Amino acid sequence: MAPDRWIKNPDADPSLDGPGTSGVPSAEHMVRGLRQTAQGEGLVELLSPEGELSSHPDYPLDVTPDLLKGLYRDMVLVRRFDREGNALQRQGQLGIWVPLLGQEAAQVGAGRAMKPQDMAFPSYREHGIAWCRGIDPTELLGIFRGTDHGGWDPKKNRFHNYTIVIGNQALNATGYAMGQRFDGLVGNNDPDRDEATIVFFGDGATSQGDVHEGMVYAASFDAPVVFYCQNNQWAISEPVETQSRVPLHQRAAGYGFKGIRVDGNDVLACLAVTRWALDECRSGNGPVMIEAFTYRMDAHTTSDDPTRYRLADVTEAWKMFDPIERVRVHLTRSGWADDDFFASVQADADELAARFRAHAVGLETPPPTRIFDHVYSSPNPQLERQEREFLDYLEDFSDGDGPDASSGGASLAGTAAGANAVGGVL
Amino acid sequence: MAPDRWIKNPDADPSLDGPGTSGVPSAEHMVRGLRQTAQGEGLVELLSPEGELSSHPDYPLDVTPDLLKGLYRDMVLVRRFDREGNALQRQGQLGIWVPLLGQEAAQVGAGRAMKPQDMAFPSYREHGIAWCRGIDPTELLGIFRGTDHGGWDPKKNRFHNYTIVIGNQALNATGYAMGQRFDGLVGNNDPDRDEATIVFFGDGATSQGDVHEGMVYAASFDAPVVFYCQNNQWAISEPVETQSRVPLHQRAAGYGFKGIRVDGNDVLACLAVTRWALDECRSGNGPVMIEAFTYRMDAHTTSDDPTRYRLADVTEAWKMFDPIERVRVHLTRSGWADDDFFASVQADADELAARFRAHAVGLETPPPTRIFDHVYSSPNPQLERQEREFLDYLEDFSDGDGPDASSGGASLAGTAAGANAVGGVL
Amino acid sequence: MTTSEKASEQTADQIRADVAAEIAAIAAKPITIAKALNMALRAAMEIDDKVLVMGEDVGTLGGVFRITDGLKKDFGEHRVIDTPLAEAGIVGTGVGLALRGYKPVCEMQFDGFTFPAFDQIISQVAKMQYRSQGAWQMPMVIRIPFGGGIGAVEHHSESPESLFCHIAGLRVMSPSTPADAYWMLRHAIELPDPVIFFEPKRRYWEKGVLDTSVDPGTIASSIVRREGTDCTVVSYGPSMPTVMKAATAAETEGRSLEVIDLRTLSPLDLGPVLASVRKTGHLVVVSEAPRESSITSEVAARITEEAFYSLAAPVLRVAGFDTPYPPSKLEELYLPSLDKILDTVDRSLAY
Amino acid sequence: MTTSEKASEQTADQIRADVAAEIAAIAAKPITIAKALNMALRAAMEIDDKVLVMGEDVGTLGGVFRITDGLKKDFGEHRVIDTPLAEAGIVGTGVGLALRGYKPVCEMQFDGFTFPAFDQIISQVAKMQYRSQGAWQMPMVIRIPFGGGIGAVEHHSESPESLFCHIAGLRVMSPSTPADAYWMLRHAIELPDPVIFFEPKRRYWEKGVLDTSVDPGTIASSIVRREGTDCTVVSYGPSMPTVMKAATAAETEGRSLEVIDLRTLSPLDLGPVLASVRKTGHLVVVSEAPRESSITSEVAARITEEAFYSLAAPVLRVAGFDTPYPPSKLEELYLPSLDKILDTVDRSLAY
Ligand SMILES: Cc1ncc(C[n+]2csc(CCOP(=O)(O)OP(=O)(O)O)c2C)c(N)n1
Ligand SMILES: Cc1ncc(C[n+]2csc(CCOP(=O)(O)OP(=O)(O)O)c2C)c(N)n1
Ligand SMILES: [Mg+2]
Ligand SMILES: [Mg+2]
Repeated sequence: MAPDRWIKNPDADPSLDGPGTSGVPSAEHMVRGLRQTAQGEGLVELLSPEGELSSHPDYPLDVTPDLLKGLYRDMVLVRRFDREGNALQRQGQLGIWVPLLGQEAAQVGAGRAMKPQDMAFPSYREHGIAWCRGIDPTELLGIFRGTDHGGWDPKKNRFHNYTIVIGNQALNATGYAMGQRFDGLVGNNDPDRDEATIVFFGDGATSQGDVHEGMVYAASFDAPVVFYCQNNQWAISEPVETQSRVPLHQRAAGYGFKGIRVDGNDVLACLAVTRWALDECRSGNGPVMIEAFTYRMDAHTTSDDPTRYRLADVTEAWKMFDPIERVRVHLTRSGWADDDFFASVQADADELAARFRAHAVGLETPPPTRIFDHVYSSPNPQLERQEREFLDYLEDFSDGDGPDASSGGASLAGTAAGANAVGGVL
Repeated sequence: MAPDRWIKNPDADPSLDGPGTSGVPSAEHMVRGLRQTAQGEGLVELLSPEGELSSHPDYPLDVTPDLLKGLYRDMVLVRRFDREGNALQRQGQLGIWVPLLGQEAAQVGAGRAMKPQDMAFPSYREHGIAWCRGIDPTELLGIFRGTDHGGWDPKKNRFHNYTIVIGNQALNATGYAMGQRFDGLVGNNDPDRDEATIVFFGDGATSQGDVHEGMVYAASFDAPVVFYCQNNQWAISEPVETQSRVPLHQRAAGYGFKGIRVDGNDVLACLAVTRWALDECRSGNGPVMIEAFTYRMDAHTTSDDPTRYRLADVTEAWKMFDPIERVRVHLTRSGWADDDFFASVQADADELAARFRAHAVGLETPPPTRIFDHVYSSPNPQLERQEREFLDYLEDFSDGDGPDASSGGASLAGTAAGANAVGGVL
Repeated sequence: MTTSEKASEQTADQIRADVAAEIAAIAAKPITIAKALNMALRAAMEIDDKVLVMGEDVGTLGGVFRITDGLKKDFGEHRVIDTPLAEAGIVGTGVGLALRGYKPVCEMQFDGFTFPAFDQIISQVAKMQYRSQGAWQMPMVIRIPFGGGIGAVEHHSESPESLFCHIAGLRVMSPSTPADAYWMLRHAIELPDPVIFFEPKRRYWEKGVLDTSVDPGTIASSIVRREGTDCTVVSYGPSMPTVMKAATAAETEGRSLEVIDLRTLSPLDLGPVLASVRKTGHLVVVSEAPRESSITSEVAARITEEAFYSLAAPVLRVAGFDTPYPPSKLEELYLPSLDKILDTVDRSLAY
Repeated sequence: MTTSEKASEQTADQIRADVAAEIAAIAAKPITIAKALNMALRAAMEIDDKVLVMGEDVGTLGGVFRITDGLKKDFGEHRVIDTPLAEAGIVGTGVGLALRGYKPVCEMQFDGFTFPAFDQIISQVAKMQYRSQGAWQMPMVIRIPFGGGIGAVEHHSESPESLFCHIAGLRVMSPSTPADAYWMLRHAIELPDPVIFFEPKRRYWEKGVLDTSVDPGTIASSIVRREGTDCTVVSYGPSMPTVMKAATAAETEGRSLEVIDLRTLSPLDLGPVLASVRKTGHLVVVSEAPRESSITSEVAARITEEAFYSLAAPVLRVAGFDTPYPPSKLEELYLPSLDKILDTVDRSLAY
């Protein structure tokens, strides 16, 4: 007889397994999924959804008014430009936007835990980490407007390019962290110089071989890397239980390092746990895995339609756990912040949004030569020839109307809507 | 401060980390590696190295004289033809042989735990599983003589082709097991009809993304598959600690299923645990992972030279845990077997070896048309044309000496030795 | 044949008839490629309950392009499987299911996300029949929405078909019309060989009429789409409509182009191309894929070898540049266009 | 330049001088390709302590082909790294190390085991410079022992170079002599671009003399290995010795072959091939790799396009069949051979 603990869904309704399953998951299905991942060892929490502050013996944090006000401001501004990104896409100014709504605490907490010398490897939703690393939000826009595959200097701010192929960055980050160790910048008891790396990925990504191999390598080489999984419960339309029977942070133990589950909507807990984890790494005790338990409040991307696969009432229920609201409540109730503070944050946010919008609208299409730039570090005859021939070809048309660059000709008009609708699927 | 438990090598000699590390691991290095993987939760053991029988509450086994004698015969015969494979390679009759020496119990135990309706996915060292599945050992020879990529009917005996790309078969087996479940042949409380799958891989393979994804999928789809890892401590020259800080069976918990570590040199324990695991799977409680803790007593393959990377005295030490000897001791001491029995097994073994050798020597090179067979299920003009032209070309030479088929011409003679030396690297 | 086998035979016939009726009913009005693919999957699943659909988001969501829309609802979650997010897993478990007697139709969500599965495709999918000397078959389809022109971010607009054409043991196909999408996918699912099925995602919403009088034996062969005398233009998949428009435009300039749709990219069926080139003496090959070591190189090399004396000009190519796919605002410059094609035809005729 | 920088500059110069002396000392006696590669790694590691070697069994064992023999002993386990058994991991962590300023030289144990790393190679290695508009460079070498003829089991004899030639952003190289092995690997390690370095494993034990007067600017360019007038034969890597022997044999039959070694397979340097074909009017391309959508297709297509009027015959190919690599007892039939090459040259000249 098998102990129950590794039986999936002991109380599963067998009818759910049959071919008659309805295409839309039932409310119970959803709730079961949530419960399953939510249960298990408790979340680390420092600021409750009701705004109550507590402390945790393992993850101490000196919570000052300035700290909390700073985090509040970060979250409000990040949310503000995130919402602007959505709006810009709706208005046709961006091809796609990847919203982070609901994940502000998970990102700002982790982002503010980093030291300048630390390195971050984001996936594609980490606008809040970008913000904390000092990337100007406008620098994120090129990718989403289709003028760029990058847009910021990944070295200067130690914030790597967005990685779209799910899981790839887990290995790249591990390699980078191995380099930090090979450079002798780990374990010197010098927290201002010793380094660590943090890599961001989603619940869905945990299934990819690359994330596994990242953990294997990190363990094998004692790499100072924090595997930061934002479990937002969904990989596009798939609930996290498609990826795992058990809470994701439990994976870490299988590799012989520590896994922690934190309330991803609690910015203080995210900050404290991530800071602890980064410090562990920089002092030579890495790697560490963190599962930030949160919820994707918006669509996967602006191309996605979540009404097809999840119930609005579950999303509604998650509003009670809003990451910003609990901070606002605490700031207000404790008297740490007054109306002026909130008003000025709001003003900053609106100003940022306006600047963000203006930049997006003004972003220009790069010249045709950009197609050929930086394929290699130096020119080569084969590509130079293709470029020259292409520019000559464009030149030939420069007197007239220009070439018909449309690969679909006139009839494409009819499908433009369709093409737009998917233009952004990520 | 991090609890020690996830710190690797807390007592590591830091000098081992420096660039001055000698190319050959020290005895302490080896022993530390062994200790590290050997410790942790105890091995399941039913027959001690000294031949003492015991029982285990979770893995009951009715140990009859016939059972033990049968297992003994299996192991002796398997070892005998394995040794013959080595000899044949040394004599130039095979391009390579992959020895299983030391892993007879891990394989015979698992192989004999299978029911006829179960399916096995081997890697490339599972000659003992092949034996238990009723594959004639001679059918294994084509691969190693270079006359075939397969050699047996994988459907008839439910023993899949050898898989050489490390880890691939973990996913293929999981898919097969998903099919067993989709076929409704799992969880009917009918042990004679309900099915399970078992997949074999090594300690090194656990690092591959495919093995991870196999476990993710198996957990997600409740696939009736046993992940059977023969931890023989080595992946060619790399000790298991390169792959993991902690015992490998602990991985399973991270996916939410059971992982068991068994003494891989104890055929009874391997049989009992594997039978239990397969039964769990067939009754719907899969997957299960088993780590059979054993030792690769011979080289990785006949092309390998283990003196370059491991100390003979460690291998010597492992002889005390020989999987066959402890059975012989128990059979003798208990009076379950007499000299006649041992002599007849030896005679069978020698006869098998002779037949094995004769078959190897007699294996002929297939006709040139074989190059073109079964690329697709039906002929296609492109390939037919290549074949026709090639046969015409061969035909042109048929009057004279035949074409100079040597791709290297005369000078290859000088490198033949070199080529042979690597001919078999796996 | 036992009675029960006969009975299920009859049921199968019945199902086939139903499916045929369904098709006939809608054959009159034009449908999109997306709809045609959806119908093909549905029909295949109705006829053969060993056919499975698997991939990321193919179930409840119906796929990010909605190609599998409604299938989970009707066939259940064991036949329309939302898999964990791991492409090697999709293909690798697909292999196992195929060994078990299923016919998995795996979806890769985008061209650029196929590569995690590349090892399974090369090492297992392509070689299983060869390795086992036919003891195993590999009746598997891997659907890949491919190509650019949809204004997407990186990795979502690639044309990796040439990589698969280089791998023996795989069949590689790409339809360019709704009718072909339907019948070629049906055919691909029925084949005992693995098929990499490249779907022209940019054309998912282009419409056409389903032809019901199709010969399954030739549905995946190269086909002359338009007859002409001056120059042959060969293409496939997403570039086909552009090529057809170029041919129309050329006509107004007094040039008669013969257009051929390859449909199957590997193993190639170059018979119609050879016949055409023997007539026109000129050949232009059009594809979005980068040029180097590609399907367009192969067509050029083979046709030159086999029709050397017929060619009045070298085979010219309109292809992607040997660069990564550029940011989408530049993609219309990168892709084969009507003018690029006409320009290249001119260059060929000027020889 | 600070004093400490100057000091380390001087030390670097000193090291460079030492390395040069080392080479000069052994330049007289012939060494094997294997030894040349080992020396190149050693020299690169001595000169630049950012150079790392990583892969399966490359450390204590020195690699299954002993190419990294002795390096771990001399440079330590942080510079010669035995990695866990996972190729995506080798390349993926290599990418991260490259971002960190290291120059990883990754070893894939065999050609057939490269594919688990294919996704990282295509999606990260090849595209990092393009994606970041040069903010990152990708100074990485991936060494792959490739090709058949060693009597090995499946997956150990493949020639997948064409797949990499199709991927923009990668440089693909293959040496055919000990001198090239040495200098091309040195060059590859110094390049800021990623290089897929295909080593002709069947030729590891062939010997030659290290040429010390090498121009780094052209070391990876195509080179005429033998001058001739009747027919040009182009090849690379493991087939080169066969081609050279064919040329010698052809001479006794009164045929003068011009032999060109490509050395870099992507981006192609076809200048010398064009010049040669303009002279001979005949071209045969030789490679073990399967024919379809391959490097040989590309050479044929490009040369035909650029030298159409010079060609007296179509470009012909001696290549692997479009099948998986056969069991090793059949491999000598599969591989390009002296007679296949001569036969094909005859066919070309008969046009
Ligand atoms: C290798 C790969 N496969 C598929 C995709 C398409 N895709 C983009 S995002 C996504 C879901 C990711 O889910 P998760 O990891 O939970 O991250 P989240 O989007 O929720 O932040 C998928 C399937 C991809 N980008 N890369
Ligand atoms: C993907 C892949 N990489 C590398 C190899 C080369 N190789 C063959 S066996 C082996 C070691 C395997 O070790 P382990 O998994 O422990 O199995 P064992 O050989 O010890 O039974 C390696 C690296 C391979 N076959 N496949
Ligand atoms: Mg998610
Ligand atoms: Mg092992």
